Order: sequence, then structure tokens, then C-alpha cells
Amino acid sequence: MNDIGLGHYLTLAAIIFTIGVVGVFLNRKNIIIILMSIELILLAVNINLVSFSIYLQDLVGQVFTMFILTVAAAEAAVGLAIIVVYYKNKGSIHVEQISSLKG
Amino acid sequence: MEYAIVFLPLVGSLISGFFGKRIGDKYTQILASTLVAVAAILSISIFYKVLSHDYSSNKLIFNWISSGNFVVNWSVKIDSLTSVMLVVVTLISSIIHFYSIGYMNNDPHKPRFMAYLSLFTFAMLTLVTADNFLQLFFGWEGVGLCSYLLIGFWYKKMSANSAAIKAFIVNRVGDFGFAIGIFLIFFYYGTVNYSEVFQKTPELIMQTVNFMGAEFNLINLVCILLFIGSMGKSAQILLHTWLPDAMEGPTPVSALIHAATMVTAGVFLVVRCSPIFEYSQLALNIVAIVGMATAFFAATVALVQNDIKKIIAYSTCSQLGYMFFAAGIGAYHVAIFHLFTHAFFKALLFLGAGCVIHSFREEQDINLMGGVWKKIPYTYALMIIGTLALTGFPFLSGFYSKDAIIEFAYLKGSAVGYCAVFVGIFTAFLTAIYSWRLIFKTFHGKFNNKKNNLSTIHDSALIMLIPSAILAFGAIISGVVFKKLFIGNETNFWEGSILFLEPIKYLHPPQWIIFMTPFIVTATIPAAYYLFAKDNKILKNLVLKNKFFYNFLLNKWYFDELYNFIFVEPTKKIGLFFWQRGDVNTIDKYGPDGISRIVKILSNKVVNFQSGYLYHYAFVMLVGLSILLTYLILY
Amino acid sequence: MNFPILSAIIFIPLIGALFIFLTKGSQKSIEKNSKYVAVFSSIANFFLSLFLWYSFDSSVSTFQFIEEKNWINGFINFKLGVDGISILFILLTTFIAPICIFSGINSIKFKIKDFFIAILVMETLMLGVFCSLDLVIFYLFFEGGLIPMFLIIGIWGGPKRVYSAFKFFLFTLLGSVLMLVAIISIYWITGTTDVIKLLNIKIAQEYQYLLWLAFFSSFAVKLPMWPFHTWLPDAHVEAPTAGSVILAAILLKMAGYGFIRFSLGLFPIASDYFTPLIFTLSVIAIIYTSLVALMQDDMKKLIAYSSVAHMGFVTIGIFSLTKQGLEGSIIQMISHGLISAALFLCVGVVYDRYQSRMISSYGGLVNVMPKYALVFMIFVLAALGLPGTSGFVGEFLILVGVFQKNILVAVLASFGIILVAAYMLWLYRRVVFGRIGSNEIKTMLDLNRTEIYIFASLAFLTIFLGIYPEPLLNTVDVSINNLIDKYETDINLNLTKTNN
Amino acid sequence: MQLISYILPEIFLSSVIMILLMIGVFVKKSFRMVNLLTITSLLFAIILVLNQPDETIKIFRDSYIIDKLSVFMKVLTLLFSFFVLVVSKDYIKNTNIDKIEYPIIILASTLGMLLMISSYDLIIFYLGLELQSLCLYILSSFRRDDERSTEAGLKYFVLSALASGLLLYGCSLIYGFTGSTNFEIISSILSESNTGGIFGLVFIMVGLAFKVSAVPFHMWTPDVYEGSPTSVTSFFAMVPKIAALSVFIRFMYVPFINVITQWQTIIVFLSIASMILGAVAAIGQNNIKRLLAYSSIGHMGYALAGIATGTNEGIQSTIIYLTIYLVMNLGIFGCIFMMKRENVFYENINDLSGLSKNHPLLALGFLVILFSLAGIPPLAGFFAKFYIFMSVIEVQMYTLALIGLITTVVSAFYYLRIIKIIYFDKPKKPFDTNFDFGLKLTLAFSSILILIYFTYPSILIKAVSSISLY
Amino acid sequence: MLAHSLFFYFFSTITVFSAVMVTVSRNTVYSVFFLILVFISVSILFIMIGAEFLGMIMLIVYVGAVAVLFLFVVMMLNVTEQITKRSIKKGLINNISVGSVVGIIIFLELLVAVGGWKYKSNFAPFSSSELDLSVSNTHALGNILYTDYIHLFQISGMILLVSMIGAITLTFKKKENVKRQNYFDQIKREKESAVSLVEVKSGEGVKIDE
Repeated sequence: MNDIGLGHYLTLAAIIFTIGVVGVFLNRKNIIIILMSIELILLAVNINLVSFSIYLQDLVGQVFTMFILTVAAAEAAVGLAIIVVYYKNKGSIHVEQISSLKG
Repeated sequence: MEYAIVFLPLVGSLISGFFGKRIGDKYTQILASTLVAVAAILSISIFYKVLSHDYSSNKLIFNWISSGNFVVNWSVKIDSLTSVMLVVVTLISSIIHFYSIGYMNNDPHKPRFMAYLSLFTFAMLTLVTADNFLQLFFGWEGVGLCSYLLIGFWYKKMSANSAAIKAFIVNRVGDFGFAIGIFLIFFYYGTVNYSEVFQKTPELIMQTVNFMGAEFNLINLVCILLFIGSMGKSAQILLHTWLPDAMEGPTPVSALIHAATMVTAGVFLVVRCSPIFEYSQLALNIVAIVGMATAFFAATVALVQNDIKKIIAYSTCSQLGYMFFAAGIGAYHVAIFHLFTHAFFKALLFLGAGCVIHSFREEQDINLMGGVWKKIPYTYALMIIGTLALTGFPFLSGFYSKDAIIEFAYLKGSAVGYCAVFVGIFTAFLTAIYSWRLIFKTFHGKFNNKKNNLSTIHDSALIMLIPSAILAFGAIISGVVFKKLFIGNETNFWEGSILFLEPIKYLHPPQWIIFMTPFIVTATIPAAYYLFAKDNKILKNLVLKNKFFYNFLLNKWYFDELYNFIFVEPTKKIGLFFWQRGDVNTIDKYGPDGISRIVKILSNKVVNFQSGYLYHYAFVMLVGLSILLTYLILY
Repeated sequence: MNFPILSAIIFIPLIGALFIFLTKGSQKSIEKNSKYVAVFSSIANFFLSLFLWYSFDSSVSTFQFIEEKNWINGFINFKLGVDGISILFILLTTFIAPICIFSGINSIKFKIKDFFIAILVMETLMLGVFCSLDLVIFYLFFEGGLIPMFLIIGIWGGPKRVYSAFKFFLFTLLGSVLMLVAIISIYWITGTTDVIKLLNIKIAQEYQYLLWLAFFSSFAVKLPMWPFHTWLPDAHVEAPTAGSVILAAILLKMAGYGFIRFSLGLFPIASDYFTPLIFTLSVIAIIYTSLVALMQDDMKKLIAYSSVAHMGFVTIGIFSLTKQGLEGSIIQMISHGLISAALFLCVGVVYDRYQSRMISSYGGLVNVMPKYALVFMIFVLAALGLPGTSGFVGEFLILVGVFQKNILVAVLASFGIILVAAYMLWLYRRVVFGRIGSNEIKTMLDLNRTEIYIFASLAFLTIFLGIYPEPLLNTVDVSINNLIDKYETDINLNLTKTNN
Repeated sequence: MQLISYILPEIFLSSVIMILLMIGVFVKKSFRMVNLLTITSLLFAIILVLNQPDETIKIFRDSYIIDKLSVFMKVLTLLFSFFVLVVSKDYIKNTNIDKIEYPIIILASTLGMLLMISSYDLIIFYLGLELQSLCLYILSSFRRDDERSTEAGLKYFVLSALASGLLLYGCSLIYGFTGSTNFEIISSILSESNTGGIFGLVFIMVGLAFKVSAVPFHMWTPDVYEGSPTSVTSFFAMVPKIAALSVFIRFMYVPFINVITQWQTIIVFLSIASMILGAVAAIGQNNIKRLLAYSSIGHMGYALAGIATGTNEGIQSTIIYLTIYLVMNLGIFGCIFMMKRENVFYENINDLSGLSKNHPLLALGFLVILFSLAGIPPLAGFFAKFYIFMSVIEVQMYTLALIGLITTVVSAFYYLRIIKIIYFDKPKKPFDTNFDFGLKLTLAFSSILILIYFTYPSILIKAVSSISLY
Repeated sequence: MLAHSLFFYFFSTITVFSAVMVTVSRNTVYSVFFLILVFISVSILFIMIGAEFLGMIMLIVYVGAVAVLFLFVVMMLNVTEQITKRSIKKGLINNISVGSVVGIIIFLELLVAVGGWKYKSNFAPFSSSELDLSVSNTHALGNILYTDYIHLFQISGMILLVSMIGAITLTFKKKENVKRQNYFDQIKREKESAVSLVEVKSGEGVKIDE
């Protein structure tokens, strides 16, 4: 309890990861929430990497995190752009209405 | 010369078959008949050569099949038995060829008919000249084919076609046994050539064979199987049903194939195989018993039939029975003798019947004839001669051969032999009754025909009468002339072709046996005249009182119905069952169609699974992930 | 001789097809030119194969005219060669192909160019099957045949052609994929797929059973054996005449050939072990399908079922492993190739004229088509194994052979002969005899010149081989001896091994 | 400078991207020019790749590798990007997506794939992956006025982001439990008792499986294939698979080779599931692109089977399979690009009805390619499967081989169905015939290649026989 | 140590709570805010364990850019209020409980992985770039980022470029009917071309803008 070690951070990451994952498929609201869930997943990864990096006394993890941050930002931009475009076409970004392609 | 005998008919057949239209009906007929006639003359000369010089030969044409030690040749084998058969076949055939020129006068397909007849002759000749079982089988099936073709000659008649098929298939049943017999012979003898088989037979007497789960003596089994083949071809009881139906064919065909030649092939086979049969008492007994049963059965049925040709057909059947039981009691030469005489008088009867039918313009029911003997005297005379010969009226041919059979049966001294004597005499009696019934109903009494006017009925053309007359001549004298040669006491004519294991006893049976048959036969004539021509009330009463019995006979002991019930219908039903339940509803339903249905259902499921919802997709991915993780943890 | 005669035989039709493919011009001239090319290339090929036969040395049991090229680097060679067994099938194929083409000229009404291409490609593939001396090459050709056949059934077929084509394709494909597994396994077990080498290698017993079954699955479907036969009637019924002819005459023989060459040659112990299975299935096939054939109301279906029964004879003959049985099987296959081809052509003749295959729509054809009636009769009789036709020689030899191995099987199989007679004659009666069924039939024309030539050649061969089958028997004799010798030594070796 | 020459193709492509961007912005109506330049630069890049030294080289502190595998795969990637651009020229013009960004993004995505293929380190792998994924998101929703296209983009984006999230999580675990991101070091440290590392392996495999669309991570495939513009679909169906598979191979055979028992079963599972689903689900489809999506799932199942063997032969067979698959897909998409009537593209299977009557050559092309896809000898598709099964049976995975072969039969069904529609059904209105020369040539090239491959099948074997990682 | 624990638990509780709220809150704007809260607390945790550069970057990039972008889009699309009515669609996954079960399973499996760490005895990590404790975290990162990892840096630049191109291509719409100023044209204009005389026929207009 007292000794906050790597395990705690990893557990935290796992929790956030799980929330993100569950958020992706249990969410019935709009698609932006799903995007945010994905950001949560990436965040969990980042927590993992950083804590490993600190624990291992190795900078690579942090470098990795850097790039993940960059990519996440880029991804968010593109993702939101797609959502906007979709919204223009469909007039809704409600998850339960995105199903014209199926079968 | 031997080649010429065998192949001239084939040439005739091919020419008339393929070029008949071009040559013209008339020339075709003449050509075909001439070729067969030449063959007949040549065979008589061969016969003479055999008679005078003990000529025998085996000419190899070429190798037919050689597969390992299974070697079969095409060959022409001449010995005494063959020479007799050659004469019978070619002579009767050529006579009937000529007769058909007249009989088929109004038919549009004369060349075809001639082609079939000649082809048949060819097949029959290959049958009798074979030196091995396979060539025999070739001829055997060949004659079957021609019989099929000729029975169905009038293809527009559905009944004719059915009869043809029936003939072929019933024969096939017999051939089935025959073929298995050949397999068995090859299996144990390693060859199918007569000479080698016959030579080896004594060594294999004790050989047993496991056949269909039971132990048999090889020789017995072989003989029985071969005899099954004979039964089919010679219309013995159980496999006889095709013969009466075969009367759907033109009458010359009935005369040639279903009286004189083809049906006797069975007898020929048994006689030819005497070197095997002699070692199998069991088989011989079976032959005799079947022969007797047939003789009796056919005669009873013939008593009540109304179709002129069918009566003669049953009579043929019955006479074949005689031949078989003759062979069965070991009197092969007598069987052949009866075969020989029978060929003449039975062909004569058929040709006569043909003339009658011709005169009545295709009427065959004897109830619808009558009172015409003055109108067609020549035909009448021919029929009388034939009938006398058939019934065994003294000094005509039938008398010698049939009596000889009964005598030999008696001399055999066994139970079967005595039984045969009784059956022989009784059947002779029945034969006389139905034969005379036919004569009297056809020629005497009142004129009953509605279709034709009495005044229009006249004798047939000379081209039909002359051949018949030749046969009549044969029917009268063949017995007297050849008695000595064929069954005479000192004859050694058959040496080399028929084997008698124990030499025949040339004793004389008691006088009463010798005189009994002619007496009965002669006595029947007036009785029959009274019953059938003068006063038919007694007969009607008799029929009325024994309705069941009458119907039983009229329906030929219900054999056809029985077979239909046991074989034909179930076969069709099973076929339908296999097709509908087996192929369509089981194999296809659960096989290819079933699988494709399952795949389609599966496909629909999978496609529905692809719902289009994002969260759904993500869920599937994560479930996949957790499955993999769980697997690894548990692993 | 350095001239690659086998490659030439295999690829001449393909080259012909290529020519046809490249013909340009008006519709009419295309049709005409492609007709000439097709006829010419197929007939030339036939003569070339006759020459092959002529130069073939039938006194030697080894493979001849061997050609070998490096194919798949390192492990598979493109190897061709013939022995006495395969050469007969090559002859049959090159003989039937022109007949199909002639029949196509008569009856194919549209896309005739494509039709010739399909037939010629088919010929190439079939010849490849019989020539190849490498399992992979064999498989390649064996399976490749599905494509043109699928198209032939599907494009030029009858109303239910789609179902039939699919069934044919998928059924046979399913059967043969297992063979592919087996072939690859053989490669890994023995290190080669070269048939000649494999024939001299003894594959371990424990592998043999499974491998045998895998090969069996392919051949049993293709042959077809009961209960894998249901694709055949459908395929036959819907296929155009030429398609049925190829199917019946050659395609089915590929399986029989496969049994002889591979099942027996490579897996003697397993073949011995599974002989009862083959016998059982074949006997069922003979009797069952004969009974089914009896009740058919469709001519082609009836003949198709009869093919199944006839091929049942072939399999029991092959697995009787006696000289007579094997030679009989080969003759039976050749003769069935001729006879069933002719029978399907017979059906095709009336189908072209009346557009119906139902037996009930015909009747009394003999009145208007006497030549046809004669021809049909000849082949009906040949089909029911009348002595004097090639059908008899084959069947009889097979039965003689089987009788030495298993009497019961021989007897039951002979029983089939009765049924064959029944349904074939009944068919003939209903179609040809009797009164003319309808007015359309009255106007039907008899055989034309091409048809007469086709039938005459088939009939001549059928009867000639029935009377003098020696040419065939001489050709296969040594090869069969060799096969049996090898088989028996293998079996005996195995027996002694197990006894010890 | 030595270093630069090793990554010359990548540098070249990056600069081309920038230059083209400039050209595109400053020159008006420059689409044709940009497109042409893209195409030529792809060809040039192939030359550069081929020009690389014939040995294994690791640069950037061993994080970037140039070896036989990478060269072969890069050539394939560039070649098929080139072909995709060539065949889709007409389509792009006709559907009004002829913006300069289109070829540039394709180029960028190709660059990403090159990076993936050569990556020898988790970070660079991830960046390459993201580079190409981002491009693919954009491409799939490139018809931004089309609801289906944008929906496809959306779906692909969300699922792909999720997948890369999972993959990253795996990377982080691997990093944490081995202490490095370098493949070789991972390989030397990772062992079977390293639970975390093995979990990381699973997560990474999930991400990769998503990229090659293996079941059950395939769900995006049909929708995206159907919704995206056909030109993009053709890109999707071919190019990313090359990179994904080569990375798959690299991952399995370099860092994870010591835990082969763990991943082998997983790949077998993925492979079998993909083969079955690919075979079964395509049966009821009417949209040819959707059908091809399922078909590609099935094909990836076979390709994975090669990897599952864990032998060099397995890798080689997978690569051969991939190559032949690409040629076939190129052909089939070439055909689809010809399904055009009055400048409107059709993608329903029923539109092909009776094609053989109006366009015999096109129909023949379809025929050859479809039979080849079904794996019927003697077409190239058969050899692809043959090599796979050779290697699978070599390691005695009979179940895998059997299931693979049986699904071949099932999947033959839907290929046959298309052939049936083309050849057996009644003809409809004819299609246009004014096609681009490049399209025709490509189609002819691929169908002839498929058709005559059997005459010299060693060619691919020779090309890949030097590839070995094990 | 205690402070470390306290801070860890405090912020991680906030993180988890906010993360849950991101997904469950009804108002999307709130979700974004909770997301920001998550980022802030995580960046505090980062700083706490010594990765201060990343912590700060996270604040800047995520809170400053990404979250604002989210907020912007949410506002733009006007999707703040959620349709609250429960989905009536049937199906296994719509059931929250099933979803949660899967979620829990995944979580537990992750914990197994975490647990795997504990049982690793004397783990000697391979380190390619060990932390140099003498320099600050930012310094150390900077040291390697532009040397050893320059290629990655370039690639990430490419990624950003692509995302930029992508975002523009997808969303940027050239308005056709709006007149725009074109500086180059304006500057390029020559005197001669400034005015042109056009003869206008009566009854017909003149096209001004070419």
C-alpha cells in the first residue's frame, strides 16, 4: 500500500485502457466519444511506457511516448475531419445510425 | 467350305441390310435366300463327308481374346454333332427364307427381314461350330439378339416390342447362369476350349467349390449353371414365359427360331457338354426333371389356348421338354434325333399355320376359324402331315424319335426313367388332343370368321406352299431314314462328339410300351373330332364345371402374373425407391445439396453478423482478443 | 527419337485453340475458319497419336517417349511418358475429340468459336492427364479439366445447367483436393513426385492407407462410384451433346486410369487392404444404378446412370488384380468410351431435332429415321454387352478376372448384366419403336452425312474391337504383367513382414 | 553518406511528396501532371530499391533493416502502387476525385509502408504503420460528398485506431518486459516464461491481424471495401497487405521466434477462421467489391497458413502466395474498372450479366482471374495455394491443410457464381469501351501472367528462395 | 514515499473517475472536459515520477490542442445534447452486462500481465540509452531525439504533414461563388490591361468577369 511501484502505474494504465476499450463498444452516443475513448487507450499506453521507462532507467520509452503523442494528435485531427465530413453528408454522427454499409 | 457355310449367311445379311434398298426388295430376297441355300447344300455335303469319312476338323479363324491364360479363338469346329446341326439349321433356314418371300409379300421392310433372318442363321452357325464356350456364348447371345429383332420386327406393335424385350431378358437370365458357368469353368480348368475342358473333367470330379457361401461339387455346379443357360434358351419351365409371347413375330420367324433352331440350342448345349454332364448324375436328374415338368406343363397349357401360334409354341415347349429329359436320362443321341425330326415337323406346322393366318388375313384365333378345309386343301394337307408327325403317328418322323425317348427312359431303369416314361406317354396323349383340337377347330366345324368372307379364303401362293411341302416331305421321312444312323444299335456316328460314360443298353423294352403310345395317339383322333368338331357341348360343360382349372390353364398357370408380381413390379419399385429415396432424397439431400444448404445458412448467419455497427465490430475484435489471451493463459 | 512427340500431342490442340482464339473477321468467316482449325488440329492430333502407337514398343514394360524438363525449380520436373496402359487412353482421347468437334458443328448454335476452344483445351488437358509422369503435373491436368467442362456444361447446356455445372465442379473439386494433400504428403515422405521413381519406392505401410483413401476420394468422385455419383446424371443431362460425350468417354476414364496407375502402383498394400471396400461400392453401384436407370424418364439420365454401372465393372476389374480383370477394365473403359459417346450422340441427334430428352416425347422414330434406329440399336446392344461388341469383351474379361478373386462379387455383378439389358432395351423400345408419338416427329430428318460418318466410325470400332480386341490387349499386355508382378511382390513382402 | 544511400528510396519518395505538393499548389489544374509524376516516381523508386546492396544491412542503431525480404516486399509495394494508380486513372477522373492530394497521399502511404517493411524497431514500425494508416483513412473517405465513402472512412478510422491502440499496448508491454524496442534484442530476451512479453505478442498480433484483415479482426474489411471509391479499394486490397504481411513475417520470425509455440497456434486459429469466413460469407454477396473483401479475407487466411509453419519454406510460400494474389487482384480490379456504362461505374455482380456476349475479351479476363482466385490448376492461383500447402504439409499440419482445401472448394462456389453470371446469363446493355490504354495493358498483363504462369513456375521460387529469416 | 502514495492515489482516482465520466456523461461537452481532466491528472502523475517533459508536453498537446479541437468539433456539429432514449435494438452486445463482462475479462487479463512483472526475478533490462541523472529529463530527451532518433523525428513530421493534407482535403471546400482578392493578379496587372474597351450592342449585356 505504501510502496507505490511500477505495478500501480501499470494497473492504472490497465484500468484506463479497459475503460477506453469498453467505451469504444458500449458507447451508444455519438462517434466523438469513441474518439475520446481511443485517446484514453493511447493515454494508457503512454502511462505504461513512461512508467516502464522510468523503472528501466531507459529513455526509449519516453521517446516512444513522444511520438505516440504526435501521432495521436495527427490522428485526432484526421479523425475529426472525417467525422465532420460524415456529418455533412448524413446530418448525424449518432453511432446507431452509422450502418448503411453492412451485410 | 466350312467358312463358306458360316459366312455366306453373314454376307447375305450384310448385303441385304445395308444395300437392300439399293438392290431392290426382290433381288435382296433372292440373294439372301440363295446364299443360305448354298450354305445348306454345302452343309449337306459336309454331313455326308462326316457320315462317310468320319470327317472332323477344327479350323482356327483368328485369335479372339487372349489375356494371360484366358485364350479364346474364333474357330469352325466340325464333328458329327455339328454336322447334324449344320444341316438342320441351314436347311430349315433356307426353306424359310424362301417361304418368307411369299409370306412377307406385303411388308414394306423385306430387306430388313431378310437381313435379320440371315444374321440369325449366321449366329446359329457360329453357335454350333464353336470350339469353345465363349464363341458358343457369342452365337448364343447372337441368336438371342436376332430373336429379339425378329420378334419385334413389327415395331409398331407395342405387344411385339414387349415380347421381344421379354424374350431377350428372360434369355439373359439364363445367360447369367451360363456365363457364371463359364467363369467357373475357366477358374478351375484354366481354359474354355471344349477339348481341354472335356479332357480335364475326369480329374476334377472330386473338386469342391465354395460358391455363394455353400460347398458344391464343381462338376455338379458347372452342369447346373450351364443348364440354366439352356433353360433360358430352350424355354424350359420357369424360364419359358418368353416363348409364347414370341409368337408376336412373323410366322416364318416362329418357325425358324422358335421351333426349329434357336430354341434347340439349349439341347445342343447339353448334348455338346455331355462329357461334363456324364459325370454329374445330379445335374442329369435335374435336366430330366425339368424336361418332364416342361413337357407336361406346356402340354396342359396348350390344351386350352386359342391362338393358333401359341398352341404350336406351347407344343414346341413341350417337345423341348422331351428332348431335355431324353438328354437327362443320358440318351443324348435320341435327344438330337428328336431335335432333328422336330425341326421338320414343327417348322412345317408353323409354316402351315402361317398359311392359315395368311388365308384368314392375319387372324390367329382358332375360335374364329373353322370349316375351311375344302377351301385350302393344300394347307390342310400340310397341317395334317405336321400334326401326325408331331403326335407320333406311326411311321412318321415323330413316331420314331418320341418313342425312342420313351423307350430309352424305360431302359434307363432308374426312378427318374420310369417317371419319364409315364410323363412321356401322358404328354403324348395331351399332345395328340391339343394338336387335333387345333386341326379340327381350324379346318372343320362352322365358319366363324366375321372379318373375312368364306369365299375369299384361298390357298397361299406357291412360294409358300413349296417350301412347306419340302418340310412335309422331311417330316414324313426323316424318322425312317435317319433312325438307324442316329439311334440305331450299331451306330458309331456320335463317337467323338458325345460321351456315354456307360455304354447304352440296346435292349428292347416290353411290347406294351412300344405299342402304347401309337395306340393312344391314334385313338385320340376320332375322340378329338367328336369333341371339337361335332359336338362341343360336352366340352362346354366340362369347362363350366372346372372353371378354376380351365382358367388356370388358360392363364398358363399364372406364370406371367407371378413373375410380374415377384420380379417386374418390385424391380421397378425398388428402382424408383433407390432413385427417389436414395439418390434424390438421401445422397443429394444430405450430400451436395445438404452441404450447400448448410453453407448457405452459415453464410446468411455470417452476413447478418456483419451488422454495420461500429460498436459491434469493435466488440468482435475485443472478444477475439480476449479469446486469444484466455487461450494463452489457459495454455 | 528426339522429337518431343508427347508434348506435340498434348499441345497441338492448345495451339489450335490459340489459333481459333486469334481468328478475326466477320462472324461467318470466324465460324468457318475456327471450324477448319478445330477439325484439322484434332484430326492431325489423332493421326499423330496413331503414329505414336505405331512407334510404341509394346514388348517393353517401361515407360517410353519420356520427356523431362525442369519445371518447378529443384523439386518437380515436367515429365511425360507413356506405357501400354496410357497409350490406349491417348488414342481414345484423340479419337473422341474430333467426334465432339463434329458433333458441335452440327448442334452448337451460338458461340461456336468458344466451343471449339473449350473442346480443344479440354483435349489438351485430358491428354496431359494420360501422359504425365509426375503427380503434380497429373493433378494439374486432372483438375484443369474442370474449367472447360464447367463452361461447356454451363454455356451450352440445358435449362438446369447452372445447378449441374456447379454440382459437377464443386463435387469433383472437393474430391480431388484431398488428392492434392496426398500428393504433397508423398513428396515430403519420399522426396519426389516422379511417378517412375515412386513406383520403385516402397511407401511405408502406415502412410499407404491414408494416402490411398485420399486418392480414392478423388477418383471415386470422378469415376464416379456409388455414393458419389449423383453429380454425373445431372451433369450429363444438362451438358450439350459434345460435353456429355467428353464427360462419359474420357473424363470418367481419368479416374479409372488413376486407379490403375496410382492407387495400385503406389499403394499396393493399401489397395489390397481396401479391395473389399471397392468391391462393395462397385457392386452396389452396378445394381443400384441399374435399378435407378430402369426408372428414368430422361434419356441422358438413363445413359448416365448406366455409365455409373459400367464404371462399377471397371473398378471391380481393376481391383481384382488379375490379368483378365485389369485388361478387361482397360478394354471396358475404352469400349465404354466409344459406346457411351455414341449413345450420347444418339440422344444428341434427336435432341437437336426435337429439343427434348424425355423418353415419353419420342416413340416410333424408326418410321422416320431408320438409319438412326439402326445406329442406336447397335450401341444399345453394345452397351448391354452383346458378344461381338467391345462391351462384351471388357465385361466378360472383368468378370472372369473377378471370379478368381471373389465369386460373390462376380455373381452379383453379372446380375447387373440382366438389368442393363432390361433398361437399355426398354429405353430403345420407348424411343424408337412403337407408333409415332407426335406430328413433330413425323418431320424429323434422318442422320445427315456427318452424323453417319461419326457413327460409322464409332460403330466400326465397337464391333471391330468386339471381334478382334487383340490390338488393345497386345498393347497393354506387358505393362499389365509388370504391374501385377510388382503388386504381388509388394504384397508378399508385406505378408512375410507381418508374419515375421 | 553511405547511410543515405541505404535509405535513398525513402528519401526520394519524401522529397517527391513535397515537390509534388508544391507543384500541386502552385500550378493550376495540375492533377494530370502530378499523377503522372507520381507514377513515374514510383517506377524510379523501384529502381532505387533494386539498386540497394545485396546484403543485410542495419542502420540507425539497428532500427532499420535492408535485407532480401525488405527489398522484395518494397519492390512489390512500389510496383503495385504503380499499377493501382495506372488502372484507376479513368475511375478517378470519372468520379471527380481527381485532386492532386490523391496521388500524393498514395505516395505518402507507400512511404509509410516502406518504413514498415524495413523497420527493425517497434517505434519506427509504429510510425510507419501510422503514416500509412493515416493516408488510408483519408483515402477511404476521399469522396467526401458520398455518404458511403465517408462512412467507410469513419469505420476504418475508428477500428484502425482501436487496433493500433491495442498494438501499441502490446508494444508497451514488450518494451517493458524486455527493456528494448529493438527486434533482435527482444528476440534474445523474450522467452516463454515471460508472461507480459507474450501478452504483448498477442496484442501486437491483434494489431497486425487487423491490418491483414484476419478473422476476427476483419470486420472493417467488407464495409470499407464497399464504401471506398473503387480506386481506393483496389489500393486497400493490394498494397497495405504487402506491408502488413511482411511486418507480420518480420515480427513472428525475428522478435518472437523464441515463443513460436505460443504464436503458432494463434496464427493457425486466425488462418483457419479467415479461410472459413472468407469462403462462407462471400457466398451471398451482390456487390463485387464486398465479395472481394471476403475473398481477400480468405486469401489472407492462406497466406497466414504459410507463416504458421514457422519455417523458411513457409515464409517463402507466403510471399509467393502474396505475389500471385496481388497479380490476381490487380486483374480483377482492372476488370471492375471496366464496368462502366456511360461514364457511370457499376459494382453489382448482376451488372456483369451476359458479359461474355458483349465483351468476350473482358469476360475471358474475368474468367481466368476468377478461376485463378479459386485456385484451379493450371492457373497461377493454384500454384500459390500449392506452395502454401507444400510448406504446411511439410510440418505436418494436416488439419490446417485439409480445412484450407475444403474452404477452397467452398470459395470456388462464389467465384463460379460470378462466372456463371458472366457466361451463362442473359446479356445486358454493353459497357463502355473507351478505356485507358494503361488499364487495358495492365489487365492483359495480369491475365496473361496468370494464364501462362504454369509454363515457368520456378520464377517466383527463384526470386524468393534467398529470403530467409529463420 | 507517503506523499508519493497519496498523490498517486489522489490523481489516479481522479483519472479513473474522469475516464469513466468521459464515456458515460450525457453531454458531449462534459465528456471533453472530463477528458481534459484525465490528461491533466495523468500529466501530473508523469511529472511526479520524473518524466516532466512529457507531462508538460501532454498538457500542451492534449489539453491545449487536441481537446480544444474536440471541443471545437463538438460545438461545430452541435451534438452536445445526446439522444437519451435507450436503444431498442436487440442483440447480444447491446446488453451492457455482456459488454461489461468482456471488459472485465480483458481487464483481468491485463492484470495477469501486470502480475507477470512481479514474478520476474532479478530482471536485468537491456538499456540502449540510459537515463543520465545528471541532466534534466528534457535535456536528456533532447539529446537523443535529434541525434539517435532523428529519423523518427522526420517521419513524425511526415505524419503531421499528411494529417494536415488530409484534414484540409477532407474539410476544405472552395466556395465557388465568392469573389476573392488575388494579390498576385493585382500586382501583376499592367496598365495596358487595366482598361479594355468593349463595344456593346444594344439589348445585350456584357460579361464582366471573363
